Amino acid sequence: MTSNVVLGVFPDVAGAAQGVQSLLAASFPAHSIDVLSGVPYPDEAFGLPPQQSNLTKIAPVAWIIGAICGFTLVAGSAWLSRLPLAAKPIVALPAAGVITYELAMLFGVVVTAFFTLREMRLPDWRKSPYHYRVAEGWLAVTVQCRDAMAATGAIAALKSAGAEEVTRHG
Amino acid sequence: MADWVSDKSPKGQHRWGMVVDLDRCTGCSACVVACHAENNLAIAGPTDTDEGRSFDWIRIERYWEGDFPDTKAHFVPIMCQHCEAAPCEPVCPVYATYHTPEGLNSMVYVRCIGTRFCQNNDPYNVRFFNWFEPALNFADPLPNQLNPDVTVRSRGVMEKCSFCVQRIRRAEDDARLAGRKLADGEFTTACAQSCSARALVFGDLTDSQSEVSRLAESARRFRLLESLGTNPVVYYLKGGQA
Amino acid sequence: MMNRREFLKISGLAGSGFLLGACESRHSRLKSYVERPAHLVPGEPTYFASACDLCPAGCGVMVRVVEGRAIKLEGLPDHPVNHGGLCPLGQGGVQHQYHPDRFRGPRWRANRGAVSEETSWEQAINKLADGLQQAQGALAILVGSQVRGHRYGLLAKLAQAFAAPAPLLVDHFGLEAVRAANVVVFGRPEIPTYDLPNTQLLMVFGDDPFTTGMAPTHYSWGYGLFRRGRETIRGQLAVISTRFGEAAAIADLWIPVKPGTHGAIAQALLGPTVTGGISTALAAALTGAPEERIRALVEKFKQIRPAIALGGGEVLGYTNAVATLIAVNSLNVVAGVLGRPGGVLPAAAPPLTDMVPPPPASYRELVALLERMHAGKVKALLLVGSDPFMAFPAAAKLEEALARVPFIASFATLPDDGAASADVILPDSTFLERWGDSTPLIGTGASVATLMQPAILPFFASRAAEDVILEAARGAGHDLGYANAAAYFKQQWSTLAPDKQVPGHQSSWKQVLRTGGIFHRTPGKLPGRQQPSTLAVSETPAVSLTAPGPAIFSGDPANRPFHLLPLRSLKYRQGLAAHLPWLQELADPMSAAAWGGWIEISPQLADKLGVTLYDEVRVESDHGSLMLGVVLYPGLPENVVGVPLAYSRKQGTRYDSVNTDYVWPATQKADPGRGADVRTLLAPVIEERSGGWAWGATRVSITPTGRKAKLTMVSKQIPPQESPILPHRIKQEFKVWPIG
Amino acid sequence: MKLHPPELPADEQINRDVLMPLFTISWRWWVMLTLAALGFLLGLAAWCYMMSTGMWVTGIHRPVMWGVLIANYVFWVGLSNSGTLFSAMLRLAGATWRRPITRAAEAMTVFALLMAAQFPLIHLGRTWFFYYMIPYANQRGLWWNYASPLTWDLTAIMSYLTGSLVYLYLPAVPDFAIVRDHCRGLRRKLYGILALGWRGTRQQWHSLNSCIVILAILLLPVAVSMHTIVSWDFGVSLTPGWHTSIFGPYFVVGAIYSGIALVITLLVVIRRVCKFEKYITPYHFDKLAKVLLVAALVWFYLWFADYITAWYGKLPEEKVIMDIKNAGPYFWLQLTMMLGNTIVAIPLLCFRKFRTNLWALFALTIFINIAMWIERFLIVVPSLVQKGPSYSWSIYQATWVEWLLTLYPFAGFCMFYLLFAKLAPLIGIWEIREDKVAYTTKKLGVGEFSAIAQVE
Repeated sequence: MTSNVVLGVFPDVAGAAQGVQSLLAASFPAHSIDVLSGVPYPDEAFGLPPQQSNLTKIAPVAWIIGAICGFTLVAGSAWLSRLPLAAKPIVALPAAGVITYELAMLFGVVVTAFFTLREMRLPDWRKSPYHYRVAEGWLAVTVQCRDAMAATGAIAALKSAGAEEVTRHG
Repeated sequence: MADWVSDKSPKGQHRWGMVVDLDRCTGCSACVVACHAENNLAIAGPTDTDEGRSFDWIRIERYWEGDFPDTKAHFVPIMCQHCEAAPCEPVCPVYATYHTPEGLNSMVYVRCIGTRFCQNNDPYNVRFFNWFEPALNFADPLPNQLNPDVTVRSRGVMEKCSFCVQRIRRAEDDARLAGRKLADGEFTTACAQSCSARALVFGDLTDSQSEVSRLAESARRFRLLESLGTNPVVYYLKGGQA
Repeated sequence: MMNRREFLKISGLAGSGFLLGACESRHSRLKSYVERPAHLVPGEPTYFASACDLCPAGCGVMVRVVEGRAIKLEGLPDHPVNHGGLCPLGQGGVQHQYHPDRFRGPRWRANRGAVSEETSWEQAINKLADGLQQAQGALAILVGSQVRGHRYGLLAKLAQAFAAPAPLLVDHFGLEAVRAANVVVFGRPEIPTYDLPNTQLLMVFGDDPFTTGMAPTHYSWGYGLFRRGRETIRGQLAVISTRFGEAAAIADLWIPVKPGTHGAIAQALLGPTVTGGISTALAAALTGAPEERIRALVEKFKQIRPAIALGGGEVLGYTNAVATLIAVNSLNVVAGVLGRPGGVLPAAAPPLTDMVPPPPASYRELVALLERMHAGKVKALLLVGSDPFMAFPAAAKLEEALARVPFIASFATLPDDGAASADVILPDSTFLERWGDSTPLIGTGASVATLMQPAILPFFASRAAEDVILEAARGAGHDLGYANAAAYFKQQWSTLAPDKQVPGHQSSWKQVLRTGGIFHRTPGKLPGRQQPSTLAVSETPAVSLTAPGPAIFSGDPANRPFHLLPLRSLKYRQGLAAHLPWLQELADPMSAAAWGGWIEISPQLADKLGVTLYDEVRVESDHGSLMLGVVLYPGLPENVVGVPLAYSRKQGTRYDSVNTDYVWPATQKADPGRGADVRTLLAPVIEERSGGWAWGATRVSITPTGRKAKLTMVSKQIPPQESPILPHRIKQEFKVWPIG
Repeated sequence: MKLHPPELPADEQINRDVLMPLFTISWRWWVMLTLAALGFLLGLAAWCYMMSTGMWVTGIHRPVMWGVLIANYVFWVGLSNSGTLFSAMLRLAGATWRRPITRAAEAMTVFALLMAAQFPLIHLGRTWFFYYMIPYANQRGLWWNYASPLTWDLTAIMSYLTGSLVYLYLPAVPDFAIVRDHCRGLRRKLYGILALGWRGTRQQWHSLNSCIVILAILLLPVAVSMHTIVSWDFGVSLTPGWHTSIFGPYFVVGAIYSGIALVITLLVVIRRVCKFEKYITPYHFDKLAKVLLVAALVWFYLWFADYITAWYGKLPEEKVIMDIKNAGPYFWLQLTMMLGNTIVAIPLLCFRKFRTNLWALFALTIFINIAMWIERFLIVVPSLVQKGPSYSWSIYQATWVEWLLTLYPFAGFCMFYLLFAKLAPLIGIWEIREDKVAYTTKKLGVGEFSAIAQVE
């Protein structure tokens, strides 16, 4: 993925949007274009189709799995090693409910965090295209090119859109 | 409902209980010392006793009423009430205290990690924490007196009246080996045994013919803090002309 | 070839031989497992029937022995004294046995100033023999109250052999007055059998028979049956006392009286028509008690039969003790219960002739002995049994008298003040390690002799006093005729020849060993001696009773405004129990205090003095002063303060010394000791008719020191006007009060 | 005076300002760290001493089995409760003024909880067997008892601690990337690891934002449940004074109250020490203090509801406990608590002048937290002092060991916070920058007003 990536740095969001637009005009497909920024911008700001995230579906599933695990842990283990306590049944539903609830929440949090990292493709230890000025509020537009030819086109497009600096990776 | 969600604890062959006849108790405290001797209770020493760190699995609580010359006082021997709905049991995170099928509120010293939650939730203050290493205070050769049937507890665990479970087990085993039923009065707890006035009677509540069952039916009976619903198996018989 | 079994035997023997060498200093003999006695099963307890020797009550005990160690004492079931129960002191017997401060072996010292050092038994016995030989007739023997049965008999024989006066039995229980009054009213000095289980009204003068009296187990047993032993009848208890104590707490009616005026209530019960009797109004005036309560008791006494009047406890401490007890005893005569069920029955003589309980020496006799000591007429003094110091006020200057005696030998098992002043200490074995016997102090409705047998081997290098005395007497040229203690006791008990045997009671030595003694339950047909079947009445009280009169107190009421009431707490039992840590740590059932002494002050007086729980006060009498911690006590009148008796010794064990440098190992907390005993305050006043010590006749003054006292309170509740008990809602459930 | 959100400087300036504390260490920081570490080590030493000697070195005894240590536990769980809870609430409510506050609050949660979680262990009789509580297959034949509130505590703390750590860390990843881009050498490597290779792609931002919302939704109830469960340690018992159903909400509100007070205390200090005057302004303190006021009012409402129930019912068991608080040995503590929590706090917080006076707020919030600690103490101890039959009643006095162990979480918290201040930016950089992107000016009539564009 890292070969033939062209990166253009823009000092502001308008410039970056310009860069994206000129890449689109140069018929680079939208999915090959990405914007690196220091703050989250709405995808519409660059005229790109919105990103997708499955987290809202994953979290409830994780929650339910956690609840099942929690209840199994509590009720199952109590059932397997039955120790009578005065005035408390072997499987005391209110008490089991508390643990079930906490473990469901724990699963929800941990699984969501895990899949967030998966979606963000983090951790990422490769030398992916990046520009230090992104940390200073600049924006970087990257485009994945099929070949060197396309890359040259991308450089031209970005430069024409007013990029301060354009580099090619890989 | 199915028994896995029922809050009735399983019933064993016996259900041990005790009757304390307040009309017989003279406050002589023999039971207190007998319990120390039988159950290896440690001596705390003057300072720690004053600081509330002594051990009295059974103690004679004395309650004043009225001013001189209308003074009155009550003696109430208080030991673990072995409640059927013991509030101390469910709060232990490690099952160090649980209910045996024979109705004993049993304490497992090796499991105990010393959260002391059980004592906080114990309305009778009959659980005792080992604040220090109790064995150390048995100066040599006092340890020779220790009852080999009873664990010497270690620092950091709770302990409490066991209804002399070691005696119960021995009697049950003897009866089983001899192939007979355990008879009423065949054995008793150390406190009941020492009681000259027979104010303490221990026995099997499932046996309707036992002395303890008969006394527990008495019109004079009451149980400590009955309104809490802890359902103790220690029945008190009122004093006076009731 | 050696087979496996032989090898094990040999290696076992070799091993035990090695151990023998290593442990010789502590154990005189170590048996290898090959020789294990048949009754010793590892892990299985063996029970030995025996008798408790810690107080004179004479309870039968079962010693629970596991692998050669005595681990528990239980009451002997069906023993006529304790009927299977056992008091806290008896329960503490195992701690007495394994007390950390027990003498490890005999000790002696070259001169009085020196600290005693260990010695061998040979040397110690030689010392004793020398002392006896030099003293000859100038020998005095002081024995503790629990030295009874044939032990006393042997000491009497020893005195006889040396032509010395008979051993003086030091009593801590005020027995002299009781005996003197019994002679007057019942014609016999012994304490009769009070048939509590069958009586309907029990009047206790002086408050303590069930917990601290002469035989608490016996009277507690009787009390249980008295209250709830009968289907329809519940016996009623009235208590007449100055301090609201254990008996008052369980009584139906309590009549509080001024110190030493108990007799006036007895007089009121006799009624104004009887000579010596008085009206309730006068009794109320004399005693300061509410008249309606006296009247209520008079009514009851008129209506209820059988009724028993029983005197003791604090009554014994006043200068009018005998007169008061005569008045109390007379109530039984008036009630017509002598010799009747539910009344007062004669005490049966023991089945063995020479086991008759020895008469206790009166305090006057003891003082006479002290004077002889001062005069240098006592050359040797033997101290056997419990500590004689406990029976003397500090003002008697016992130590100074002892300093004039050239040779003192103590048979103390544990350090006490007597042992501290002795030249030779010949530690006696405990009652669990030796032979012995005892008879009850009180009438029990049976003829009783209880045999003590060695349930365990001597734990330290102690020896039975009998063995030592026999050997020393031989060394001093007087063979008493017995090889050793075992032979002595066996021979004594063999006097139960077939013709003297109790009918239907086939007593053989083995049977006695198994049952613990001879308990014969039909008094009246007893072997050995003539026994009256009824009690004689020599002074007819219904006709002429001399009024007890007021008690005399030592100390000017102007600057000593308070009566000091020494309490015979069940924790200390007049010093007999003070060395046992269980008993020290036991909460006194009334004051809830533990460990050492305290002073009970009524809340009203405390308010006036400006003190409260834990405050220190200085208590002063004409004879000494003492610092004590305040316990608020709602059961005392304003002008009486209570202090427990005999909770400390000058040179006792780590648990009961005045000062100790003991550090409790578990928490490293220093234990300063129990503090000086209340005996330092008491006046050496004598009760004239019995010659007993009137230990309650001291007046004191009290000044707050402004400091906090070292007080051990098991319950810290300050008694308020209305104490919030177990949460109030069940308070009413404790007791339904029939009267006022 | 009208309060406005602060005008933010250029991005590069923000970076420089916020990162400044990370790259400079003053001697004051060293002094503070040394003191905190000293207190922390003293507490650790006291703990070790107690473990090796026995619990008798504390003042607890029968029947007061729990004392200052459990009061500390409840107090610190309370403090930890509100950081994440508060941040999650504000995020979900879309309150933009939260932006400079959340990081400090979330960090507070993590470190307070870290210290609080030690107290159940500290106060065990046999701490070395604490793992008996954990359910894992073992050969001891020993299992946990899920019915015990202490087991609930264990799971609740575990969930909340895990959740809070995630909730602190994930939003900080972009900031770590910024730090990474501002340094070199070893430090760059370290922050490179912390930043996980963050680049700020569109997918990363999108997932991060979704994740934060989901976490906020999940953690809000966890926070509430955690402190409720702590309250059930008391509430489910039969002990008079504890046995009340109001304890759940009462504890949660108390936790929010003391937690926000601590957030304010911390922000006053951070603002001053880190020179964040441009970013955290009276505008924020005003908002925080308003929340504090609401918490104070709700706390008082619940306290009063509990009080009047017991007072009116006059159950003897409860009355004796109420009596020692109202007149007995705990009167002065009770009075201090009421002063700090309501009598002084509520009227003062009604005034904007007061709310925007940072040092006055600082003093008040510290007072509030002292009062809240006393409140925890008054919940735990008086109920035990007079529990059950009055024969055993006995007053409780803490010993030096317990006071050192009270110092321990304070010192530990300060120490961890000081270290954290050098590790991560205490203000979420990207979050305040996001603010800048969203803010616009809108004209209405002749006036100009700041408005927020709906970009989220």
